Amino acid sequence: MGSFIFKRSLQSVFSLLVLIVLVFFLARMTGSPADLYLPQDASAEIRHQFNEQFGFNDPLYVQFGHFLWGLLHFDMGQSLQFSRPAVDVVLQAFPTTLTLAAITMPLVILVSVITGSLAAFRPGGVFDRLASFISLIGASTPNFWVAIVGVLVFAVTLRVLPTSGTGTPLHWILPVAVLMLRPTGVLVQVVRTSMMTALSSAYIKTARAKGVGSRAIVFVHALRNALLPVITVASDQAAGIVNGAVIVETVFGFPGIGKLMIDSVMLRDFAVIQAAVLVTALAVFVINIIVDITYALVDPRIRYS
Amino acid sequence: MNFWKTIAVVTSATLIAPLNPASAQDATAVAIVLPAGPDRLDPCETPRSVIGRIIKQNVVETLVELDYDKHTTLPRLAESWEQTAPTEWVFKLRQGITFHDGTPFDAKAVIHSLERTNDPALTCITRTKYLDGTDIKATEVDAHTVKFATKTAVPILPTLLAQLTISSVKTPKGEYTADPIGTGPYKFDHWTQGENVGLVRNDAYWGEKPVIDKATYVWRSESSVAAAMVETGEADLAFSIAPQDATNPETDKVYPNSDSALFRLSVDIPPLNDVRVRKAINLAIDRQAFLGSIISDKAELAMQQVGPSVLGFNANLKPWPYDPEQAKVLLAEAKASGVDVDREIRMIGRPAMFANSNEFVEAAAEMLRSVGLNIKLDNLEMTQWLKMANKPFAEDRQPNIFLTMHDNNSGDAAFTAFFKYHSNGRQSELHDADLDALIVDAGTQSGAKRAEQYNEVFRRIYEDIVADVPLFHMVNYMRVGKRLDFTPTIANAVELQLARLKLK
Amino acid sequence: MHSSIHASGTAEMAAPVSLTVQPTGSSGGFKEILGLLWQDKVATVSAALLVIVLACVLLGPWLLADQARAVNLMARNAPPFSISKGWMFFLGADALGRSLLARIVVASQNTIVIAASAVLLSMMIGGILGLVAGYKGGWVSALLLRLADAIMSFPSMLLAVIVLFVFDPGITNVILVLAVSRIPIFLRTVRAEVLEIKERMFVTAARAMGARTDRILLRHIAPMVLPTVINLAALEIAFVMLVESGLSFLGIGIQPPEVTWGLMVADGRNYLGSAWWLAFWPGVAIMLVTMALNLLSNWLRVVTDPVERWRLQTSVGRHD
Amino acid sequence: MTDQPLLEIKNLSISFPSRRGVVHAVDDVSWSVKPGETLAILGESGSGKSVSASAVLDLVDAPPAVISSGQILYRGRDLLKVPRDERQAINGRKISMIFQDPLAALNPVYPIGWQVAETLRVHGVDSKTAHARAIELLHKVGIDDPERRARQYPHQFSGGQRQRIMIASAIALEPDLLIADEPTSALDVTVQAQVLDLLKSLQAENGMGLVLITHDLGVVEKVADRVVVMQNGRVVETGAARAIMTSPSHPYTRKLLDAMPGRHGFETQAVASETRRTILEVQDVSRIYGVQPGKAKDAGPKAIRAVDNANFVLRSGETLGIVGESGSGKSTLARMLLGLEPPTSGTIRFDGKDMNGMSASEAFKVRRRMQFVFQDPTASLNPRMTIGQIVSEPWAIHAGVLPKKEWRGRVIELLERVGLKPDHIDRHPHQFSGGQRQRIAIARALALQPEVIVCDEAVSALDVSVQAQVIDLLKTLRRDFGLSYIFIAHDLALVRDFATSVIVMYRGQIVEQGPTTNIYTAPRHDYTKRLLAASEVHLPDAA
Repeated sequence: MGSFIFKRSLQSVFSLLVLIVLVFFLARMTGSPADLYLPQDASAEIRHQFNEQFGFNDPLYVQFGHFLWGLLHFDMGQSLQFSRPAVDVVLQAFPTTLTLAAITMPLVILVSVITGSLAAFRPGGVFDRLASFISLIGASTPNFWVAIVGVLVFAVTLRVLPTSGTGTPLHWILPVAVLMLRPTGVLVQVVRTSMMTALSSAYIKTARAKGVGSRAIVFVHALRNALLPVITVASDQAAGIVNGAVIVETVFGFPGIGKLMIDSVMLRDFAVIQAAVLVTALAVFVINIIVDITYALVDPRIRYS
Repeated sequence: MNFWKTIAVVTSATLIAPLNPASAQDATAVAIVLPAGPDRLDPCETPRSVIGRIIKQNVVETLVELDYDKHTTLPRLAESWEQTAPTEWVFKLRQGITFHDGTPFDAKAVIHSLERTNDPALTCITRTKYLDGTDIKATEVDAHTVKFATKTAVPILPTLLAQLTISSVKTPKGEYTADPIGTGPYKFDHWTQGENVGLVRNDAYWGEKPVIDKATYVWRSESSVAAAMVETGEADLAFSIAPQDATNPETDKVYPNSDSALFRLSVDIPPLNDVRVRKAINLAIDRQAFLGSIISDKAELAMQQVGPSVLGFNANLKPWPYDPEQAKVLLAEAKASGVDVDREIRMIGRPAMFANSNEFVEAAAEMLRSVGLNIKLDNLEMTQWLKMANKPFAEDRQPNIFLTMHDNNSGDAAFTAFFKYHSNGRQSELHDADLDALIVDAGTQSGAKRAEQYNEVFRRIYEDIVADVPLFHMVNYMRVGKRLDFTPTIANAVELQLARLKLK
Repeated sequence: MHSSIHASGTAEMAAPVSLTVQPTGSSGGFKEILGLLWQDKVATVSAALLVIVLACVLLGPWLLADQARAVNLMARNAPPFSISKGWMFFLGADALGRSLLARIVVASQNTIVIAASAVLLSMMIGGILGLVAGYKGGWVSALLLRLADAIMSFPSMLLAVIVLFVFDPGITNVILVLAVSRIPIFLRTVRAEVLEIKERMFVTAARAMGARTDRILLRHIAPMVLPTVINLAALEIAFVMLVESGLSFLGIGIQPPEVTWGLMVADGRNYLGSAWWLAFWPGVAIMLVTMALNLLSNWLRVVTDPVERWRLQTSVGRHD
Repeated sequence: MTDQPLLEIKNLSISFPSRRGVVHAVDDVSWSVKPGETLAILGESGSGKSVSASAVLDLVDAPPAVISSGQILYRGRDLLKVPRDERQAINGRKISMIFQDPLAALNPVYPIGWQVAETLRVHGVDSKTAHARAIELLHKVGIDDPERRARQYPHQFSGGQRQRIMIASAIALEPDLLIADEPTSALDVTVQAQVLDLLKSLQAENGMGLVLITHDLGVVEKVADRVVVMQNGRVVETGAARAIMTSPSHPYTRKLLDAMPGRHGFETQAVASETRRTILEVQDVSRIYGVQPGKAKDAGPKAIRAVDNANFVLRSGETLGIVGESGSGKSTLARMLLGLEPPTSGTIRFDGKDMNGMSASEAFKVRRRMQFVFQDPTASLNPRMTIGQIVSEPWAIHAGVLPKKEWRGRVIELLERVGLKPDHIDRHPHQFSGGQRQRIAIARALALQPEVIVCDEAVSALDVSVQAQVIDLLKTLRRDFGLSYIFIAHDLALVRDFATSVIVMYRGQIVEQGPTTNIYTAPRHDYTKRLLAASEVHLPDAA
């Protein structure tokens, strides 16, 4: 297992390098930040000074060299907007998004496993049809729309939840619910299909011949076998949760990395973009390793060497 | 709201006993919702509204304060001032004031603040926008008297100094601070990145003791959410909400925000080089129809790029009538004399320039099409938009109708006229030698003469040259919670003096 | 009328049964497919809806472009279900008083073209790369997978924002960036399927006959992977429409005067408190298309599989 | 007590409404079993032999299945009228069941000890006791080192061991009745015997009733007291095992007995064939996994020698039987002959030319002369292609053999040649039975008019009566086209009346080879003897 993690890490270093190069050059192609940070009537001299100060007058390859050199020293550069080390800015925002994801994903898995399993138990039944219908709606509704409607309904009209912001656990209900929407919609379908395959396996017959009750058949015998594809899709959804976070954080005023990234692109804060992409990519990499380990835990036939 | 009420009733049946999540606020504490959060809380950046709205005149104060109504300046940290020579001003400072950190407010603090702001290591906006080019230096006359010297005569020096905030000598030079230390009625308490900023009352304040003892600033980019926060009592004041969210006349108050929207025309490029075409465009846009629909009915029709609160505003200009027939006539005339009026003209907007700006440009483009112009609409992202706004202009650009919004909250037309209309102005399409001379001359004048000269500048641009399509002087809606007694003014475009908030 | 058959050895008796029931026994055929479609009411409704949408895509802008553009500030935010302003305003009007119905019809073109081309593009590229990665293995597969990892760990929303800042947010660029960000999904899915299918006996059989790699990939493996890919594509189309909408929400993405359903929802969200219909109808359009595509792709999965189709066909025979 | 049946099925009918009409899987079936008795239910695939037994344990999904009439009496009580939870309490405790494929029937993700103990736990035994008892049971069924192995997972066991584990789980609560559904069909012949012995000894120990569902007359002959023969959902004959095996009364039973392989004497037609041309020559061929081709010497002691130093020749018109159990290396050998994998060392010569040293185009040409038929006809035919496309694929690959416009006609000829109808050409493989599918595969193999056909377990997956038909077809083709076969099987009986010479493989090595008669009448190697003993059937020749 140790050597497997080492191998995976090496592979990921390659992916991260590709990503960094990509982000570095793509970001710089979006244009110079000088005009955004200086008043529109700033003099040419001031603009030159600004570019000189942040190294934007250097040729790209020199900038890239500086960047790589800094990276070797764990220095991702200064944030233009916050005038602080970019890593600090990112690491301050990251926990919020991480918490958001850490609450959302287990709930998504719980809800979709239960719903999907029950739907698979009686395929074509009322519950199955209803679950399919609702999950498809969940997977096809714009989440910002749901977010704003959620605020209008639960905060303004019903006054049961706060509109936005962080603070109490109540503040997390709406954002988490909105963030759950799409992953749950997708995952319910996956669980259902996968469970149907598992439930038609021969070992289910064996369990029934032994006298095992139907609840144990579904949740003990079939579920664990059905989990592999579920884990795969769930990990993809987890990796993609930043996309949803961008919107949820924007609507609910959450100080997370999703909103920070988008704001940084808008403000051409290259150092923060780079640091944020790197941190999220690392998180995705960790998720992938956890997933690989989970595979082995769930299915004893999978062994890594 | 009926639709959501129906849904709400259905959903509420499934919910347990409702609880009231609105944080029980201290009676004298307020929460304020801004449209965007600050990136740094440096005193030298207060002209940027994201920063100024929080700390300007609350935490850090200026020597001079602007009076927008009377187009004049009022003393704040300075008791008085006089111009001792064309390039020299002497300011007497108020005595007995200390900063929040206990250091005294004196000439040294003023000099320190000015030097810090002018430090090229920082790109303080107070320097880059206001002080740049004046080469301003301060010297200590005595502990409470400062002498300012400039390279050339700057008749509006007090107006410029209204932008310079004074902070403690302990504020480090050469680097930005996130811990502003001023003399104001409120002390900076905390800033949680991305989340909120807190201020607390400074009980040692030199002036009148304000009612509010604590203020928390949060930010929400979604107008509907910001409005909802005040409605539910989670916040007391939403700085700026969209017109469609300002549905409650009791709480939603309008104030001019010193922004003026306008279409700049590329006057050198055919067919826009023909004055008849430019006039036709002005005639074809039904400005009045926008008011009360997608633009607030409190916005005012604009005839120039500065608003009435700015010295130099010409009150005598008459708005263009909406007359599409006349526009068609003018276009036909132009066509008859060989102008290629059918050439494609780009109309350029920028998303979210102001509330509903996307809808505005779409509708405006339609109006121009209906008089027969060939309009292609493009909405550009900020950087691309800036590239088109600023010189150097692309060699081969198409004729364009370029939506800009100009924000002059300094109270003086100088910050508009040169930049927008002088041949050397960075965003100027014009190169009219007479106009250039007039603008330069106006800048050296002061008082009534200055206003008169600028009036002439704007008249020429509007009536003679028809350089652009002035649209509206914009307004913002502020939602003020029921607890508060407050009426916003144009000053709130860049600041919100907590001391002026009163409780009902 | 039930034909009573004695214990079929599911396989042993199968042939004679199909002989009596479906004497022609020919596969394919447009009429036959239509017949199968008619059998499944859900699929029929889905297909009908998609045909309507397709008609809107093809004809909408041609028929209704003017109505969709005509600004009428007097009819601003006119509520739905009223025909006092004519049928065009049955779904209400938007903030500029334009008919929502007309706009939804016209916007279908951009919406569907963007979603379909982005998904088609990522499906083709991801599919081919997945075939290669799965069948070849080795360093080619490793390289492709690492590149896919790189793209996957780059939040697609951010990638889109950056790219659309570099290039202008025209339809082509939106399509390209969405396609690129979804390639890894197809690559991985196809690769995983290929890994399994290439071990099947009929592939071994083809190899033993001396078939070249291209023949094995295209004739034997690709058709087996296709149903999974189509199902995935149906879900992806929804995803792409939503991302595109999300981009509009952030103020990037497609810009007016171009219009998509996603943009309409994003713009309409400003009026959720006062005029819910602005964001509601285009949202419904997205939802309906997504559902129809999913249901139809499930049905398609069944009919493209000869085993499953035969089951359906024999039941047609019962009505003869 | 012995006269009182333990379980009695009376006039049971079960049907499945399907889209193509109601299928009567079980039609008015009756049988019974007494304590201590072994009842065999004999039938081929689709005869409904499993369905009635599954109904006893409530394993038939109803709906969709409809149990339209009849009774299932367990100790006089009709199980069909017992509520579901009570039946659950009977399952595993009073009546238990084991299945054909133990790998699929064991849950892959739980340790086997846990699975054996589960039977006990669901019937109220606390988990600690259950675990201890599970280890005893595993020991009892012959699993070595049960404490350690109880923590292992099904994939870590061999086929025979898995079936033992299944049995341990089934007998955990000493049930009255054990239903075994094809318990040995997936196992090697030598292992089959061991598992049957285990079942018999357990039965002797606690006197349980045993219902054995099988298609294998050999199994019936070895263990059954009484036999029920089923065909197409109906019982065609019932009686004492010996009586039915010796004097079957129903024609179907007779047909089954007659179709048993190895009952028609030896293939002698081509024994003396030293003069015939040598087509294929295998010389010192080894296949070692984990070692580069040509570097056999690098193989360490741990390297897996799938095929170890094989030598033999195939002459024209000959049929070479290669017999061995799973893991013997016979399939690897076949793959090397077909060029699907290279030998690690040694040479394979086709018509005198080294296949390994050939250029790609030469190798391509050789493929034309050597075709194949694989074990599982369902898997080896692409389910998405029509029969026409499948049979003509060799011509598509080997361009220039036959012009495209003649394909269809030639396919029809081939189909008729293998006993199929011309209008089958546009169908898909799933519309055919197993035997028909294998005929399609044979037609495809014939398309290029090859000299050699490699049949890898080509009839193992088929019912006995169908096996016989397919072998008859192969014989006819051998005669008509002068084909040579390499016929790989796991059962000696199968090649007895078909092969001209036989190779016996064991753990990668050829342990014995020679003319068929010699192998059967005078086996020299112990393993050959064991194989022969396992497949022995003590019956008078029916023909």
